[in-house]
Formats: sequence, structure tokens, C-alpha cells
Amino acid sequence: MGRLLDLFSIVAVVAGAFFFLAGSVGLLRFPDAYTRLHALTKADNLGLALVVIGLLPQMDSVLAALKLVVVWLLVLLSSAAVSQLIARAARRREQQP
Amino acid sequence: MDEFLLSAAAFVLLMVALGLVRVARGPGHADRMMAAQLLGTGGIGALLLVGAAVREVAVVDVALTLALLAAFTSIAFVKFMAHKDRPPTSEEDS
Amino acid sequence: MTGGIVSLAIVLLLLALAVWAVLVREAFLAIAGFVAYGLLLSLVWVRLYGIDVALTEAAIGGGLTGAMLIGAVSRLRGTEAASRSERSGAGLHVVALLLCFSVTATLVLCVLLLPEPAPTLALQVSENLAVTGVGNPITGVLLAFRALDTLLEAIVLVIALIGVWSLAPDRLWGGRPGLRYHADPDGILAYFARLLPPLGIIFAVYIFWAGADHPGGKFQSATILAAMWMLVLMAGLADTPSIGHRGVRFGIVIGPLVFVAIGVLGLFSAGALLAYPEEWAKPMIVVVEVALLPTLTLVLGLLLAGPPARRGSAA
Amino acid sequence: MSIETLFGLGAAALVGIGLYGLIVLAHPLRKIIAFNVMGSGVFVLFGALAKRGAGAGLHADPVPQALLITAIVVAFAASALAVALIVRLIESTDSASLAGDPLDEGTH
Repeated sequence: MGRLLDLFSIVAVVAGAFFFLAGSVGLLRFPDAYTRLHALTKADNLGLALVVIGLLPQMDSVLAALKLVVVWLLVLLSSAAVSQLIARAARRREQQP
Repeated sequence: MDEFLLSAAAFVLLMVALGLVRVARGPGHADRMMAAQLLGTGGIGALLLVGAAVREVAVVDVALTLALLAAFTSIAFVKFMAHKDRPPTSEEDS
Repeated sequence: MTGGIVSLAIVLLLLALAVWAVLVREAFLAIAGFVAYGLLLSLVWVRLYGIDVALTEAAIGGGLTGAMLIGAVSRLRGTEAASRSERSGAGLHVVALLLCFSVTATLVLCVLLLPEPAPTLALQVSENLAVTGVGNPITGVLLAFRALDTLLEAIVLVIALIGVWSLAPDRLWGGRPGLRYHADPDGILAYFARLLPPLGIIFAVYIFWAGADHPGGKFQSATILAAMWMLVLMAGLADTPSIGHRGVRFGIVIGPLVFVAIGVLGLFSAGALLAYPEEWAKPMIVVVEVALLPTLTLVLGLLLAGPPARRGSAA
Repeated sequence: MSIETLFGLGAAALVGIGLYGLIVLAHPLRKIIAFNVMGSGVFVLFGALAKRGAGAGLHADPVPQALLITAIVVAFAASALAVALIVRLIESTDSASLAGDPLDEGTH
């Protein structure tokens, strides 16, 4: 059972790391602010989510696992709000002469 | 397992470092903000991975603090950008 | 082995960010680098087994300091360009480089020649910790073994706040600090500032309570509370109190006052300043911590808000 | 190399980088950032020493760690005071120059 859980962790964390890779590459290679924002939110939401899911079986108490999920929710929440504000700022910049 | 978690942490950190190149290149403040956001998320991810590897439960608390405060700092940054892009008269009444 | 690679990656990234924060052209970018630097520092503390320190760094180094610097950079009014022209000569650069190099070299020598075995107080702390009734050795040091440091720190914080306030022009004395932010018509910030603080407060209370036996405590808790307060202000949901407000001033001094009172009480009940009678150690530590919480929250928040900048409506 | 030595050496470099910025940078706000970098170098060195003092069932010596917590908070307070001074300097002289006494030069 422990083996299986470890395997699950490895798969999820590797997938999460892949999304961080995708996010960074997108941030570097995409042509404009909006597409870059799109790439970034993938790293934010999916990358961290998969890392958190992968780490869940490694936690030794339910409270710790719960806090782990809260970390992800907080990041998700602030990422959503901040992305909105960033996109707005980018747009305002565009509209200005 | 711990070895794997630590390598994953190192990898995520590396990706974050890559994202920092965007801070340097810009061009707009918006792009730099994005890199900072990525750094926050990646930093939290790396922290959780290291914490799980060294079996230190309280690291989750550090990650929670970071998540709360990173949100706060991001908003301060965004406020600053809005302040800079808008004509300066409308913001303050002092 | 892998642990070594992670540490090496952290150190290299840390150095790169430090160079960035010092050398980059624009102050805004330097601050962005410095915030990232603060985040990495909390990773350093985790690697060095200082979880309590990591918590403090995450809250202050990454959060409050960054927000404070950003607030300052928006008020530079083009002085940046002016001071860029104010270049120091090549001679100064060479001398500075030489000086810094020799300082670093001396420190490197010190690190390499540290005495073996390392001097430590870990044994004394863990032997005597049971007497204090707290389980977290750091809290034990902060509030029992080195309580004088903590008391003086609380007083230093209050003095720093008075220093900041005293920079106000005479006509604004007793006014409200900082700008008045108006509720964001976009609504997202306001929404965010309604959602986040309740979560933050719950977490701050948890961290405060956990501090007795696990990493955490009043400093970290107060920083989170101060940040949540500032978030509400930035969203325009509330206004900063004027610095003449009675309740605010009371909150600022309550911590040091209670601390001093309990310290003096120790003179009579336990025979030394800041000593606790044996049975009462834990409750007294809790009382001091509870009293320090509003002080630290108010002082940290108001330090961030800056000197009074507008006339208060009812000062 | 032990982790303490690694972080200790990194800390020594941080102190040097920060000190260089403190001397060379002209704008006072940049000096504050540099000063904080230098300070954090000292903190990390202190943390490495604390880690060396591990023993008695503790991962690190709690006394320097507790002092680090107070140090971080005090460093924030000092930076806040310095920032307030700079903002006041700019507001009253329209310049952030630290060269000479602005009152003597009669900028206002």
C-alpha cells in the first residue's frame, strides 16, 4: 500500500513539475501579455494543485493534509484576483497613447 | 522518496529562476508582475516539497503564511501599477 | 546528496537575486527582486531548521517589507532619474569593491575556521524548558530565558513608530496616516479584501496559539493581522484611524506596560526582574503574549501606513 | 561541504554584495534595499551558527534563532523609519540627494 501511495505521489509531483516547466516556458516564449498570463495561470493552478495532491499521501495527519489544500485554495484565490488586476493593468496600458 | 521530493523542489526552483528572466526582459510592468506571481507560487511549491522531504509538518504553516502574504504583496504591486498608469490627481485627496 | 543540490540551488538563486536587487537600474525592479529574495530566505530558514524564523521571514521579509517599499517607490516623484545622474566616481567604486571583498573574505575565513565542537545553549534550553510550561524552545527563549530582549524589542518598535509619526508636519499632527483609498469601482479588490481577512484572522489566531508548543507565536500572528488590516485599508473598505485616537494609543502601549508590570512583579514574587514564580510561569507567559499581540499588530500596521498625511475628521 | 558551511559562505557573499550597494548606490531607497540585503546576510550567518549548535534533541540552537526573530522584526521597523525619512526628505526638498545639506543650498 505504501509503495502504491508513493508511486501516486511521484506521478502527481512529476506532472505538477511539468506544468511549472510549461508555465515558465510560456512566460518566456509567448508573444503578448495576455497569452503569457494564460501560461502563468496554468503553472499557478495546475502545477501547484498537482504538487499538493501528490504530497497529500505523504502527510501524517488529516489536519496537515487539510492545511495543504487550504494553501492551494489561497493561491488559487489570489492568483484569480491578481490575474484579473494584471490583465486590466495591461489593457489600460494598451489603451493609453 | 525523500530524494525524489528534494529533486522535484530543485527542479521547480530552476523553473522559477527561468521565469525570472521575464522580469528582466519586461517589457511592461504587467509581465514583471506575472513573473513575481510565478515566483510566489513556485516558491510555495518548492517549500512544500522540501518540507515533506525533511518531515517537518510546520512547513505547511510557513507555506500558508507565504500564500496569505504573497497575495497581500501582489495587491500592493498591482495598486502601484494602477497608481502609475492613471493620472495622479484622482488617487488621493490630501 | 540531493539535499546538498537543493541547498546549492537556493544559495545560487539567493546570490543572483541579491546582485539583481542591488545593481538593477529601476527601483521598482529592485523591489520585485527583493520580494523574491525574501521568499527564498524562508526556504533558507527551512533548510537550517529554523521553522519559527521561516514563518517570521515569510510574513515580514516577503510580505510587509515588500509592500512598504512599493508604497515608498510610488512617492519618489522622479527623484530616481536625478540620483542616477549623481554618479559616484570610478575611484569610489574601486575602493568599495576592495572593501566589500575584504569584508567577505574575512567572513569566509571565520566560517571556515569556526571552533569545533560548536558552542551551543541547546542543552541548557531543553533542560530548563519544562519549568516554563511551554513546549516550543523558541517561545521559551523569547519569553523566559531572554525575556529582557523581547521587552526591549517591543519598546524599540513603539519608539520607531513615534519616530515615524514625528516626521509629520505640525499642522497634520494627530491626523490620519497615508492616503485615503477609495473603494475600487472594479470591485475585485474589494471582494478580495472581504474574503481574505477572515481566513487570515483564523490562521493568525491558530499561529498565535500554536506558538506555545509548535513553531509560531505573537510576532508571526501580529504580522499576518497587520497585513490583513492593511489589505482592508487598500481596498478602501475602512479608513486608517487618526494617530490621536485614544484606543489606538492604548493598544500601542498595552503590551510593553503589561510586560513591565509582570517583570516588576517578578522582583517580589520570584526575586528577580522578569522572573516568573514557578507555578505561574505558563499563565504569565500567556498574559504577556496576549498583551503584546495588539501592540505588535498596531505598530507593524501603522509603521506600514507611515506618518500622518491628512487631517483627521475627529482627531 | 556541510550545509552550515555552504550557507555560511553564501551569507558572507551577501554581506559583501549588500555593503557594496550601500556605498555605491546614490538613491537612499536603493541604499535601504542594499542595507537589508547586507542585514539578511548577517542573519543567514547567524542561522548557520544556530544550526551548528544542534544538540540535546533540538535541530538547532534555539537562542540565536529566537534572537533572529526579534532581529527580523526590528530590521523591518528600522527600514520603515528610514523610508518615512526619505519620503519626508523628498516632500520637503523635491530631491532625494544625500549630498550636502539641502537647507544650505536653499532649494526652497
